[in-house]
Amino acid sequence: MSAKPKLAWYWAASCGGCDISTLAIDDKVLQVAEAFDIVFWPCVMDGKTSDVEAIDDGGIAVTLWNGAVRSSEHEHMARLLRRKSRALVAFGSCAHEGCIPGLANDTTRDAIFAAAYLDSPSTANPQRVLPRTETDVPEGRLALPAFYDTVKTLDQTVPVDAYLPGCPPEAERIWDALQALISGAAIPPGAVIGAETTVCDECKRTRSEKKIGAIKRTWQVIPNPETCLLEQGLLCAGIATRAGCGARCPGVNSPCIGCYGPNAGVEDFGARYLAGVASVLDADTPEDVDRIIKAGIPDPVGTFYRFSLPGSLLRRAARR
Amino acid sequence: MTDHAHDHDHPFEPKIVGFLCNWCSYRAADLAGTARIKYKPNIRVIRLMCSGRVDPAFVLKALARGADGVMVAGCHPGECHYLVQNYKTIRRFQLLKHTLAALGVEDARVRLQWASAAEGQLLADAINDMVEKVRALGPLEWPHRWREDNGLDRLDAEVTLEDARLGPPHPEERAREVRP
Amino acid sequence: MSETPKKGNGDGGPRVGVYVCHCGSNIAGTVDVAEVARWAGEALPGVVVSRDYRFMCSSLGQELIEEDIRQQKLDRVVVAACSPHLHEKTFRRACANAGLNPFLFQMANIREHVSWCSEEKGPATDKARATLAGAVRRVAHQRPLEPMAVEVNPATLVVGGGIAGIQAALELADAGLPVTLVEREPSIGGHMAQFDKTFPTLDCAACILTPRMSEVGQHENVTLLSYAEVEEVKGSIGDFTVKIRKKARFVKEDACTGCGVCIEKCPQSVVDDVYEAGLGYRKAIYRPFPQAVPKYPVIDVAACTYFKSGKCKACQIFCTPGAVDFEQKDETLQLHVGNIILATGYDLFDCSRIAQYGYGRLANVFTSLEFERLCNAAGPTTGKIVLRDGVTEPKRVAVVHCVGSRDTRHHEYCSAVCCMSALKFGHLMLEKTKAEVWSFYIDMRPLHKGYEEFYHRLLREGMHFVRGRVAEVTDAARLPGEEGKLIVQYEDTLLGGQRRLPVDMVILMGALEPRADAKANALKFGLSCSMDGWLTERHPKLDPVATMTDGVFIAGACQGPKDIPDSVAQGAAAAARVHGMISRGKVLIEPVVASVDEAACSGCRVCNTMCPFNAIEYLAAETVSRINPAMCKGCGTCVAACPAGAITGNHFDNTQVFAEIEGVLWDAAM
Amino acid sequence: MAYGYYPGCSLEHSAAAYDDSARAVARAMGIDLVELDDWNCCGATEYIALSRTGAYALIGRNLALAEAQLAGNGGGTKAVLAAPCSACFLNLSKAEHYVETHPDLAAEMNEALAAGGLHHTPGTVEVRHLVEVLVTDMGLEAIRSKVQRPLHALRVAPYYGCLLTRPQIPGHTMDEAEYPSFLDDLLRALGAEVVDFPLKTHCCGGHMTQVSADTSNTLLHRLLKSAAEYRADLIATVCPMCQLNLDAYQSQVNRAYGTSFDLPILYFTQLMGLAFGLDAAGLGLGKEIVSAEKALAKVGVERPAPPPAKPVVRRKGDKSLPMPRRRTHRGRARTS
Repeated sequence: MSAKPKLAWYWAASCGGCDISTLAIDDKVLQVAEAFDIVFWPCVMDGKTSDVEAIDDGGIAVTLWNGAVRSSEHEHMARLLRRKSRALVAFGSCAHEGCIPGLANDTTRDAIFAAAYLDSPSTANPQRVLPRTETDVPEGRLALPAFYDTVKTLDQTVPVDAYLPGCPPEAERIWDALQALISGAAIPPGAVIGAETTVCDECKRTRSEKKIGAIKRTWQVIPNPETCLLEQGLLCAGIATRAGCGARCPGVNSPCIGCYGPNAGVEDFGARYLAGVASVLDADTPEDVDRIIKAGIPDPVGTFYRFSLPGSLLRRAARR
Repeated sequence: MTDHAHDHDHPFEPKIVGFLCNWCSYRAADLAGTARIKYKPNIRVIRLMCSGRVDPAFVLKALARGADGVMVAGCHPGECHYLVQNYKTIRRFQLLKHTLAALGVEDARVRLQWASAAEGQLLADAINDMVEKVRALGPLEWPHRWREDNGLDRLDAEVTLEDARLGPPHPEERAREVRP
Repeated sequence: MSETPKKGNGDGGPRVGVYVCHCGSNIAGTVDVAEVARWAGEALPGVVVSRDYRFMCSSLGQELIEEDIRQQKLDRVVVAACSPHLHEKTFRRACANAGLNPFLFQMANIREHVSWCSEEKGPATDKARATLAGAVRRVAHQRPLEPMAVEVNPATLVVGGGIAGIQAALELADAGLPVTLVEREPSIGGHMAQFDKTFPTLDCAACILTPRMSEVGQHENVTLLSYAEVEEVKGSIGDFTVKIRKKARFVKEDACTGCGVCIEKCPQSVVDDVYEAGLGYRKAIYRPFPQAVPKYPVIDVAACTYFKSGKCKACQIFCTPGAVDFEQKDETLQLHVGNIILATGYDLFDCSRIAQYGYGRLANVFTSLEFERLCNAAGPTTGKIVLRDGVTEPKRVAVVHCVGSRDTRHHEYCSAVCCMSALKFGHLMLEKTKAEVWSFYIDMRPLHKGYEEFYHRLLREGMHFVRGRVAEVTDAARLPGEEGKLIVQYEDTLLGGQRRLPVDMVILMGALEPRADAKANALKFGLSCSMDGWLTERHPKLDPVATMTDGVFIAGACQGPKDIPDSVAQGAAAAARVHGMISRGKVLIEPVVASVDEAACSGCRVCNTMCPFNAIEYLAAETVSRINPAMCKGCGTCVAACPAGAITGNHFDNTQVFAEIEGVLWDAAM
Repeated sequence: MAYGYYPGCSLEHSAAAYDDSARAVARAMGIDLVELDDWNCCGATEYIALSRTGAYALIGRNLALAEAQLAGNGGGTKAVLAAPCSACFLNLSKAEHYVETHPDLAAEMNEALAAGGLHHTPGTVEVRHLVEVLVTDMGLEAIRSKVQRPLHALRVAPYYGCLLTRPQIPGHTMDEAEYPSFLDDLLRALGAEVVDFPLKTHCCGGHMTQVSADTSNTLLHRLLKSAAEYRADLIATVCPMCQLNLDAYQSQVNRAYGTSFDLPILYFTQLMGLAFGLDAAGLGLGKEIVSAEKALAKVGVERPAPPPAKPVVRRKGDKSLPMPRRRTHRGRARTS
């Protein structure tokens, strides 16, 4: 056994983009292998939960966790890896705020199962079989993890030491973090790797006083590349989103969608974003405001909480 | 005591958080008191300088913390002590309502109420009206809506109905690990 | 986020003192104060002292706090008592006395918001607990703040040259302070200049007003800008910048001697809607009235033949000093003042809006203002009280009270002066004519010194009084004796029954209503209007001339219907308030203002349109927005707007409000 | 523009002229009047005082039918129902307002309606008077644009009657309760010379003609006298009851007072029709008792529109004081 500090990766409810983004650090990944003894990385190498269980508590220096917590398996692994790791990092938007998988909190498990196993046109399921936690078969009893009704963020499940926001985190930021780890620098508790201002700070577009008479969908306009997208009536989340990405989307004429989450010290991303947008609507009566909303914001939850529904104050929609 | 068990000894009493502006609505509430106008004790008032200070996050926080309803009150449009700030309140409130509706929060639970410093009675009536409407809707108990306990058992119950061969449900703690 | 610090036993957490007031039985009668205090001591974080006391606002109560601050080393204080609007200052002072920054104090309103509006003790006590819990959680996050001192410019702007404005201007000028008086019309004097006599003493309005007017005109410390309007107001108390548009008179003030030849020679005469209340005529070049101050005439472009046809120029030809100048343009002046007094007065209700009274249709229905002109010796009839034909003397006159006042379809309020004017009219009528005078009133309200006596005098002088509203004034004769008369159809509520009275003349005592442009004006000066449109004072009883905007005061009828003595008193009062500021030299500004954390600000400019007081400026170079604390009024609208969470509102920041939310919901389902 | 149409009993017989002219004018204005199917009497002026339940059931039945047949006809969600008769208009709109504000009354009404298998949801019907529809919804401009034979030279006394504007029920668009002027404006739009009729909202006696001739004669005499004093050629009405009383009992008044009034009483819709150049017969003209022939001879007599008023030139020694001028805005006029 080498004396190198142990590093673990885990992949819960997420798309795999985080792992790909990690590989985007290119050959630097070798330096990581240099510095660490990688004990667990489901996406890259085979490994068993029992191997993790075998490690002493606190035996892992750092675990980089990507993905939201949406099943009893995820929760179990979160607790396990928390116990084993000296530092647990919420890696990427899913672990940080719930991200796209977290939009499931806008509906319910029953609805999701119905869509996936019963109602979808491509499904033939005459016995209406649904996933269940236990099934007896001649060979014995089969078990599946329980599928939760509500997606949780990592820190709603176990204590988290640091966050690496973004969907996915930019390779540069990932490298910043890994470097810090390699250099053995202690991560300040609760640290978020990213800037302490919002995307506008990195955005090159010229901005002036805002007064929005109508909100347009992206397909309705070809935006002027020089001026602020929000001022052109496009919902750009840059005003509320933590900087760190280099304003990539606005840079290519596409509004920011907020994957880096809220700025430092902000508790609810959606609230800040919608407050900012609402404040500059050019309407003074409920009727006029509604007119703008109806025309431009058909899906407020998907708009303001696209990456942060589980991490928001309300966490999910009511079960209808 | 928590709110999710209501019997005739503990009938449901809505908890409403009221964000009142310092100049009109808070004074209206003062006036209601001075005039000994009685109204339902279910509102808990938080004073802000202007309804324009009401950050949508305040409303969400209150709901997330177990409030059954939230009232935002300010000067009548055009009579804002800060001239025009309550127009901004209107804009934010409408967009917030739109979002809350999408999240399934009933309309009557969040209310924007204008009340001038002279309208103690009007504010008292508005509070009574809101308390009754929220009472009719029942407790919101938002915090319980993301607890796992509601859901898991229901899932297994449904499946049991479908297939008698099912064993007893697993408590989530004992759920087996699955190899990656 | 906003977790409240642990119990303050030397572990560095806050040490909170809680004081629950009985307010005699006002609170204790409905709230179990002892229990609330006990509970707070046990259950609420950081509370090291928790007491209940009979009257916290008493000097003993305050000493209690001061002592605990010293003895118990309290660094936070919460008083659960009445509304902060009553005693927040009191307790802040107490804290300051004991060396605790006043902004580390918080008040829980358990009287107006709990005991007085609740019926049962149980729920009231619960509500008091929640309110107190909110305050205690909140206070832990409050931070010490220091008020900001601002120099006060000794110059003052008075807007409106009616009697209230004149009084205010003279008070300050006599105190040796520079005053600029701005008047919209060509002359100062206002409504009072249109009156004949003043009630109840009946001294002639002109005789007492014109000396004050010329005093203003000549005073070394008064700059009089007549025929001018305020266009824009910037800045805040101590240092306002005001833009004023001086409308073109087309008469050079430095050259004009005020001889009046131009007026004589002007061939064009038009109805004078302002000074003569539409009852008399004036020339196209005119001076509202002989004693006008300033004496220079103005040319009414709309009426002037030269401006319409390019011909005439009579006034210029006959003006020996060559003062008439058709080329004159409006000029804009900029002015720096420390304080502003608004005395913009009232409008008379448009009586034609109550169509069944026939004003505008029936020739001999007059408004109160028209009648003032009618009996004014300087008026269109040289004081002869006659019908619209200009010759016939009325034999019977009806005075209708409350036209537009005390009428929910128009103004619910009482116009306060009409009863007395009506009595005055009655007296003048009886004195100058042989006419019978009938007053139709709802309630007779002569409610100042010497007023009731005046009413009795009119009773003796034989004025008839009918208690009841007039249904209609019509010319449709029905009974013998009504032919060719105006018939007043009314209900006599004392005799009980419908009656008809044929008269020759009807006087409508129109309501006093806010200026047509009151709301726009209010916005210009950063004031608010009440529901019915009058400018709102800071406190209806205890601060009647100050407004919510520091450095802007109101006097006279712009604040509500008022008679002359009250207007004068308010003018003087406003001046005294201003004088106080000036002699102090500096004013302290509440430090409850917003500020931008420029590191967190990305310069998105969402906040830039949030501030009606222009306190937020965008620094293009630094690409950040900045807030000028002197101009910030602390509403917090920009704080709620900032999508980056970069703006903080002193004393109402998110941490504090979140903590209070958690507090008031301490018992909620979690 | 479609409206539900509730003609009411009188328009079927005594006031057929009103019905004819109303339909003709509506057609000309592009209004589609859809008669309410199976409507019944509104209870007129007395019934409500005799039996509350009865009266509300009677009116409620019409409201229920309107709700069922006309929902959304005005573009909104409500059913819009136009009534040409002031009594019908008042009963319908008053009832709708009261059941909306008094749930107990609504319950009482619906209990009665249930017997007929009907139900009315308060607040679902909007009741308008025909004159409101024309003045408020269509607008004076639209009316003016249809005029082909201006009624110049015709002096008309506009008679509103007592039921049309009072009480002012929320939703009514009449400008003033006590001394309205919208009918004046309408008639002026037709080119007529409108006299300032002081008794425009006084009572015509209503059913007093059936109960006490003295009373009704007194009331009618007042109206006719005043109109005559103002040298009106005719009186324009908006209500079949007013028309009937003033027209049919004019001779009776003349006998009782020894007067010789000869004032034709026409419906405002008939005058509109004439001004629009519609055929007189189609407007029910000639059905009136006091013949309008003489007065109407003036119609279409071309006469140049009155020249714009010249600025008042005052003769030497003219002492008279100017009349108050129309205010440009509330409050006193400005010098600049």
